[in-house]
Amino acid sequence: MPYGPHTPDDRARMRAALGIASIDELFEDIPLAVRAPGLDLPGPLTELELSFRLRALAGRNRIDLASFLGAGVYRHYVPAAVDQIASRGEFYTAYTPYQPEISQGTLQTIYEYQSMLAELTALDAVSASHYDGATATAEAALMCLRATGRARILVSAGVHPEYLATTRTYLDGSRFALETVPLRADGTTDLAALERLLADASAPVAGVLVAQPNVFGILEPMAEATRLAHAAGALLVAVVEPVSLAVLAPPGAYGADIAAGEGQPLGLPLGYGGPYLGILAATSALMRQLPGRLVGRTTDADGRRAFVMTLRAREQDIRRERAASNICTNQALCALAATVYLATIGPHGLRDAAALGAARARELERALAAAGAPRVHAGPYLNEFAVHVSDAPRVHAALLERGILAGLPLATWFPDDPVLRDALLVCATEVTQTAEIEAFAAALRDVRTEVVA
Amino acid sequence: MPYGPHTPDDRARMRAALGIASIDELFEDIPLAVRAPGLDLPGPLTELELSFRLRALAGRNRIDLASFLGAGVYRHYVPAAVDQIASRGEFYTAYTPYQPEISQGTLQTIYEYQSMLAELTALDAVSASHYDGATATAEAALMCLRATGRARILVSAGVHPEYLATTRTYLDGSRFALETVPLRADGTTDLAALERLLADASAPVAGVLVAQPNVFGILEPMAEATRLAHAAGALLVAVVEPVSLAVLAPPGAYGADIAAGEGQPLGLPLGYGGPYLGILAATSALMRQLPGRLVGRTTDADGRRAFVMTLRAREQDIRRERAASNICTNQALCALAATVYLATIGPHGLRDAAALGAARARELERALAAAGAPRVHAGPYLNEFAVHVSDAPRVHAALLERGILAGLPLATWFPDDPVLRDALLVCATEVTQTAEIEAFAAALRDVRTEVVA
Amino acid sequence: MSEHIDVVAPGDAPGAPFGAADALCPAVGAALQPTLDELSRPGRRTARVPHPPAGALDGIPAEQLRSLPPALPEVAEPDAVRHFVNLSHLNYAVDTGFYPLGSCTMKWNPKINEWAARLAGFADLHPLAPDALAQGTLELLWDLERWLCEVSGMRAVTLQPAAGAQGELTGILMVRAWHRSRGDSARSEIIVPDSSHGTNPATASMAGYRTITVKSDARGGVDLDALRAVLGPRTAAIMLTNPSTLGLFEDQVCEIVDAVHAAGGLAYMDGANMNAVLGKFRPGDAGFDVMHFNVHKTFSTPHGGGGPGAGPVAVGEKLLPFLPSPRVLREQDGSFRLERPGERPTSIGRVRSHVGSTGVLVRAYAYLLAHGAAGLEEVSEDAVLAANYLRHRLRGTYEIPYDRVCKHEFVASASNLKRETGVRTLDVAKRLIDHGHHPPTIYFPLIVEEALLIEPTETESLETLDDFAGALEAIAAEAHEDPEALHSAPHSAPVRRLDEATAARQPDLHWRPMTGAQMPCLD
Amino acid sequence: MSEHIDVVAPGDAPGAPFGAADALCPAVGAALQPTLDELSRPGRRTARVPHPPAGALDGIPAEQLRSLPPALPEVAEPDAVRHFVNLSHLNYAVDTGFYPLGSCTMKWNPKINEWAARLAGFADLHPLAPDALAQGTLELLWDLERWLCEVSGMRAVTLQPAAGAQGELTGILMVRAWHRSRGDSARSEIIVPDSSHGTNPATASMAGYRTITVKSDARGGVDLDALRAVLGPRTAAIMLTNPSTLGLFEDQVCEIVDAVHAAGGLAYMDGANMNAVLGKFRPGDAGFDVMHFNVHKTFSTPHGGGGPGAGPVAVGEKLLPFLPSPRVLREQDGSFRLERPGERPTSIGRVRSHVGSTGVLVRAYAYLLAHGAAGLEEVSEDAVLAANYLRHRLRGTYEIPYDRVCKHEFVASASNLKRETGVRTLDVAKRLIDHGHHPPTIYFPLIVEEALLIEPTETESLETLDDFAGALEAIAAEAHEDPEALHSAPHSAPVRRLDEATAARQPDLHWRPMTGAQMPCLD
Ligand SMILES: Cc1ncc(COP(=O)(O)O)c(C=O)c1O
Ligand SMILES: Cc1ncc(COP(=O)(O)O)c(C=O)c1O
Repeated sequence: MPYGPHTPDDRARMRAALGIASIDELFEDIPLAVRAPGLDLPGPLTELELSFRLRALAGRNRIDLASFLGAGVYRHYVPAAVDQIASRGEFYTAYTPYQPEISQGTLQTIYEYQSMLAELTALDAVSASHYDGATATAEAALMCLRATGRARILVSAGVHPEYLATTRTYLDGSRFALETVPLRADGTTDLAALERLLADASAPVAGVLVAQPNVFGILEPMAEATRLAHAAGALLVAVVEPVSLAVLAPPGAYGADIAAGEGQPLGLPLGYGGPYLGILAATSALMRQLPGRLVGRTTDADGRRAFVMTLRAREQDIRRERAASNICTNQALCALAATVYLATIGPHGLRDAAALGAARARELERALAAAGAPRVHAGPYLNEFAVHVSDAPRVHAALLERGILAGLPLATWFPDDPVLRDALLVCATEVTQTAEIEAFAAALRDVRTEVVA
Repeated sequence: MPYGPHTPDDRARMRAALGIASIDELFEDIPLAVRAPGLDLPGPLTELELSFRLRALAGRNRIDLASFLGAGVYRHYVPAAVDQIASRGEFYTAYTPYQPEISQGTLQTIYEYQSMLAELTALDAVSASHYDGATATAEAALMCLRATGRARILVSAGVHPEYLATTRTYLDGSRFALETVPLRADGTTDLAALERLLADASAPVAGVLVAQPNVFGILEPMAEATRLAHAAGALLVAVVEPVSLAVLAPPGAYGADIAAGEGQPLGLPLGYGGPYLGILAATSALMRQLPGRLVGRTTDADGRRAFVMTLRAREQDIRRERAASNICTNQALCALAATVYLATIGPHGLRDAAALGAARARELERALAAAGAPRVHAGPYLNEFAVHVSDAPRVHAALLERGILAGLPLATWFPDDPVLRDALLVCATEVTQTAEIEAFAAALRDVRTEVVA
Repeated sequence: MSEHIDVVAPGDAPGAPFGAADALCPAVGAALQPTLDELSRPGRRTARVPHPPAGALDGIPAEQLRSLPPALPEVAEPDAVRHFVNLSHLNYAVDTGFYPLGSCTMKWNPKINEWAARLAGFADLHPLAPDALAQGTLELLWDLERWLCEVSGMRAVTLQPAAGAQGELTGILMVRAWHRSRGDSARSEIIVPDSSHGTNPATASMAGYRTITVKSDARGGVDLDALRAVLGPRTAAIMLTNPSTLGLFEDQVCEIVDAVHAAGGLAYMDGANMNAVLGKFRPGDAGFDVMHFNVHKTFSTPHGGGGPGAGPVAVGEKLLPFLPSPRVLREQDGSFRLERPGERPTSIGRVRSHVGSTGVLVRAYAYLLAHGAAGLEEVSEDAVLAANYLRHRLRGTYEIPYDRVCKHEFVASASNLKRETGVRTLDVAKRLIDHGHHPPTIYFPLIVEEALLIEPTETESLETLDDFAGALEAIAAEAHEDPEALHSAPHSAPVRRLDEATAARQPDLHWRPMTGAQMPCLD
Repeated sequence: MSEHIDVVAPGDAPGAPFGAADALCPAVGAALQPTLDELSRPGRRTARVPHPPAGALDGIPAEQLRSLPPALPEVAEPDAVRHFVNLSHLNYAVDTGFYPLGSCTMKWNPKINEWAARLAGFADLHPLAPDALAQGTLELLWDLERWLCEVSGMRAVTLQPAAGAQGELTGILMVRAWHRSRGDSARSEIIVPDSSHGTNPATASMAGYRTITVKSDARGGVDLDALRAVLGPRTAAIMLTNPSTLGLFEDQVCEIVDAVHAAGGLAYMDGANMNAVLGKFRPGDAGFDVMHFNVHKTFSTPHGGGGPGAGPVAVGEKLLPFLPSPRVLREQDGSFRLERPGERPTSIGRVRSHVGSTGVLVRAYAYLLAHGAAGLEEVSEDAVLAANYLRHRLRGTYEIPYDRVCKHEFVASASNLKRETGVRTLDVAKRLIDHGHHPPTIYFPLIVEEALLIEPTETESLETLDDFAGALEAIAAEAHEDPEALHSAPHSAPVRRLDEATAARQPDLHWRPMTGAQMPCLD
């Protein structure tokens, strides 16, 4: 066995203590009819061989292109301290801090995570982590349903399609209805449509989900959307991107009841989809509706300050079918990484990162417009936007060959939308370099000539 | 300032406490005539910019070739635990364990390093580390001189040329003589010549330095060389490669008095020259002649086992001009890495690594011979050997372009040697793959045809 | 900026070792730490990112912007890193000692897997990168799916679920989709034995089902009669944790599956405890329709202080069409691609973003390949051997409610101690801390009084197992001699027992009364 | 294989928390550990490397082979890694707290530098790789040489020396080569002030010189008259540590250099303390002929529990021809190459293998570039400000033998305490441990009684400085009230004071009486 310490002698001593002759005696409870005959698997490999195999696979991925791809997952500069701390065995090989006396490291960092996310969102109660932005959004929708006792959720069409799909899946098992609110041509949520949908008194709305920035990078009229939701007795869920909260008004400031979002930009690698970090925050009024773990400050028997998991009666191991959610394992290590990221980049660094990304995005907008790819939407944006390029998927593929990952062809998600299927969603962050922007624009010029020709 | 915590306010408070108006007052002891006007340097860079610059430089190096280059520095499989432990801040940001009560981590690992190197070399006293193989060899020569009171050192021509050069430099400042002992055509040290050189009674020899394996990969008759040295009252220094000691007879077994060597193969990266690890071990008789740090086991006031630096009266901070060496900062972190390497690969793993390298080397020998590059020397070898290729430097350059780093053209070191200037020194280790060997042989065939043509 | 510094309580000396209770704070060892907020001083920072040029935020309406940066702590790198390094010393972890936390499988996390997951080719790949750029990862995921099929004896696997609990939800939503596809809308109940994991009933609720709990029989298995009594046309499925949270293999597994099938329901196996039966038992062979794996348990990916994990779900023929999207597909030419949105309309849709927690799955892939078939079987054999060895050793000292061959874990109980000495399981657990061990899971499963759920795993040496058993024996002896010392344990931890009641009554979840943004914007 | 297990002393229970003295061992915090040897059991291993095929060692005469593998410990990965993680908890380090170890500059080690040094392009490059493959590193080294020239005001730099002490040897061998090149063979003495670092005289000896010690004057500077008295035709050079180990800048530096030059000697500056005067003073401007840097002090590369470091040497015009080989050269086309062996016959040769400790130099490069000129000057200003601030605060409590403006460090003395209370510097140092701080360097420099050499560095917050001063003040008060508590300190460390005398009298340097190879060869 590759990692265990047992020698044949150790095993013999344990068998002798148990008075058994063969290990098989410990598996006699498995009915013979279904006793497995052994498995057909590759391996075992020594570590040397394994390292070759893994390196070869990793090498088959291509990460060397100039990338303008974001769409909910963003490259950022991450201080080296983040991985150095997150790779400390004391953190990453611990589990849920059931024994607070020997888990104050995990507990205090979660408390600090909650505190910093509370600062970012301007909301009081922050869960210790959910799986990712999509599931945090789905849990936010469930919270709205639980908290209001209503059965209808409205989701802006500007919410990330994967979050929308996940929320749909989560609600599918139930008697709940989900409807989408369309966008206007400028890329913002159609508030008039929202108002109409909210007005249907026969099916009162539990919650309205609006993303800021939305999936097209457009900044939404959140304060107005919140006002409309609240006027109809519904809760407002802001689906947020955390780095943007260094410069954008926080959900608490415009009255949102819940904020959900993807925490990956806070120091986590792209990692082809995860592990990521689901951010979920709410006003204190909703604290007891929050699914997942919460850590609180308290004292020990000697009066020393200490931290402990709290309000656990919402959790499945205690409440079983009456729990607020089935979540058990969460994304604590990702929350730790986010905590270290925020602590080491600091408030001014985070602001610089967000604003520099925005500055680069404005460079990108000008360069692409000059190369014949104007913005699709007129609404305000931070660091991501859609541009119009005819035959976008083919152009995108041609740019790949020139070393440019030209964002996301929106045809991926909206193949039938006459505008979006000819659009690329592009983003910039503080790691985007001016030379890359120029190379993108130049390559786009070339390719458009070719594709047209 | 990039890393310091002082705010303008902090500085003002300190200045106020000191009663000074300007920081300049603290530099008035520097005579005005030599007060620097400021420096002309690039920077400062933010970390983001710095990371781009460093990544670009690292990317300009080429590490993607199939490599057969060793010549004293070897690629090995290193368990991931090695860097994970060596990058723990508690180890790498500590310094010399002057306060043993709060340095038992460093002290015990050094003790374990000494113990494991003692096992490998079969010698009793192991220094806590020297700079590298070359300086450890030079210090070994100095030890011989100090211990015997004699003034002449013999070095086999099979000792690594850079170690020889370093030893020469170290001895240069003194009244000591250094002579080399030639090799025979089979690549082993000419024992007859050694005997003749030892016989000169007018200049008695303090120490004889022989490398095992020697720089051409050839295994030397160490027992015989030791007998000859001892017969003449000289000490025998074995210059060793530590991984080979898993399969080769250890210095202590053939009676060597001192072992010196390069510890890089024990889990350290190639790193373009360092930091490396100088191994220096000696019989207990020579313990007090050992330069550098030693850690010993003792007890504390409560009788608990503990570790402490010992025999410090050899060191410069205490003995100044009467110290055994001027060494102060050593390579403790590299020794730690070696300790973790040995602990995680274990005795059988180390043996497997050494023997698998030897097996691959035998494959390589056959493949190159079949491609027209036969061995230069007939002596036995472990995992490195020289092959004859006419016009070796040009062939080497041509192979580079085919993605093969064909070892070291021996013309680098021996431009005037009629045999060696047409030779390549090639090695294999356990990480060498059969496919690489085949590619090398195939490319060599091609290139030889071309170069000849 | 004065508000910011004002929130530091006077007398709190940030930067100094924290804690009025400790006059002196050791230089090495575990010392409590101030919070980052207490360490913060206006203006401290390390220059990470260049300042943006003017006009960076042009075009954004003022009311959308934040006028003040968020009041995050301002700490220079030295103080920030020290803070976390010192906090880490307050943690117990697999990397520091024995962690027999039952139901959680705190086995060794191989170090090469951490290296692998950080390879730039894996870590820096965007999840929406075109398939052509992602062939390495896609091949890895494809292989991993095949291997999990083999291990489970099932037809297909989705790697998307982010954890075991999410795997359960995924599975139960597929069950619902299957019934629905057959026009059967009457099935509103999920049957859950009382020895199942808490996530099982919680999942049933989340998926809109009613939970029907079936009690265990005297041997700790499902009471077959009780099961039969609740089966019927409302039965959507059974969720069977097997081995159960009692550490017992359900030896009536075939009868149970047959009975549920006969009633028109499906059979879900919670396979989080597959680490006990790798190569010994394959749920597919017993007729299960769907199951999940807990990658962070069975295949040893680290638990990260609470996560992340991954919860792949394996299905048989019936549920194949309903698997979440996107699946990993292999093309004729041997290349791989992700299913496109909408490509398979029968799918239940997605249960999270992207293809899954790839970084966790890379580790699982490495673990499986390092072991091979024989190695995996040995994992289970050694885990079961160690658990039975400990059960055997503790038999005379603690009650063993189900004292028969267990799998990877077993339940002991301190009921006897409680009766005889007043010492409870909680006291035993806290005292174990003084002996240098992490306590087992306690008061779980809920169906055993004063439960200690002990899972030694296969990666702990015999010396460690003996030492742990010795500690439990010593504590039992101490319970008779000096129960007070146990009630007040631990004595050697950085903190003593915590006031959990106040924590819950007056929740204090962040370091400042919420005030929005407090810090003027310097730039 | 029984020998192997026999060497474990009976009663020692490896795997169990070590130490008969501790009945109980805390679960978190600093606990003493068994040695690897005690953890070893025959047959434990983790499969790292494939078994070699038969015949691997063919052709090697039997007498050259080892019949038994070396008796290294056999430990599985979990136990090995835990061992080192737990040992690390016994260490104090910059990453855990304040480390004012005078003369050692324990400043912050920026984390990005660790990342940089590990970039595969740097870390996986073979030192004998052809220049064409090494252009990135060569450019880095070239730039670093230029920057160190600018910082020192000298003409050229060699990056080869592995540490400060080796830099000294390099410099003094160049001095010898210079005199020799002029046919001047009478110069056999090196002058070393008594406030110089111990490596200076040790270097002189190593290079075959006689050391002439010159005492300091009352202000802590070189006694100029005493210096003049020893200068003469035997003077090869002076080695001046500046700022000195007293933390004082030698304000007569120009006079000293002139006097030595006038006597035909050369002037060497030990620049290990350049961190105090970056951008303020350049040795070249004052006429020094040669100097070394301590990269691990001035440019903050980590000290690694004793090393590694790097000790680049800068020279003026005179010593240029003698620089060690290989130098980094730039070609006409802008590419870089290493000097070839023998290319520059005037060179003193090499002082170690390869071009230098590149991994350390990468970190120094990153540090310099992160700071720039203004940042470096600020480093020195803040270091000097912090040292003077502490000196000022401690003035009333401890003796300050040279109570004038200091540079990066200063000497305090507990002579007053010793006189008044019997408490010595050693006691003060050990008691600081109980206060959570690493003690300063003690009993060094040798010329001050009961010395405490305190170097706060520029990366410690004002709160930390105040806390440290407060601790020293509290200890002084305690010395008067309860001197016994100080004699027996530390009280909170993992071990108490050690028996160093026995350690030296009966050296026990490894865990087994030497027996050669003990373990039969299994394969
Ligand atoms: C038997 C069982 N089922 C389900 C789960 C839930 O898995 P997760 O924590 O990954 O959500 C667990 C977790 O420990 C478990 O032990
Ligand atoms: C002033 C001075 N000179 C020389 C040295 C020796 O440098 P190294 O330890 O790098 O050999 C030191 C080391 O601390 C020093 O402080």
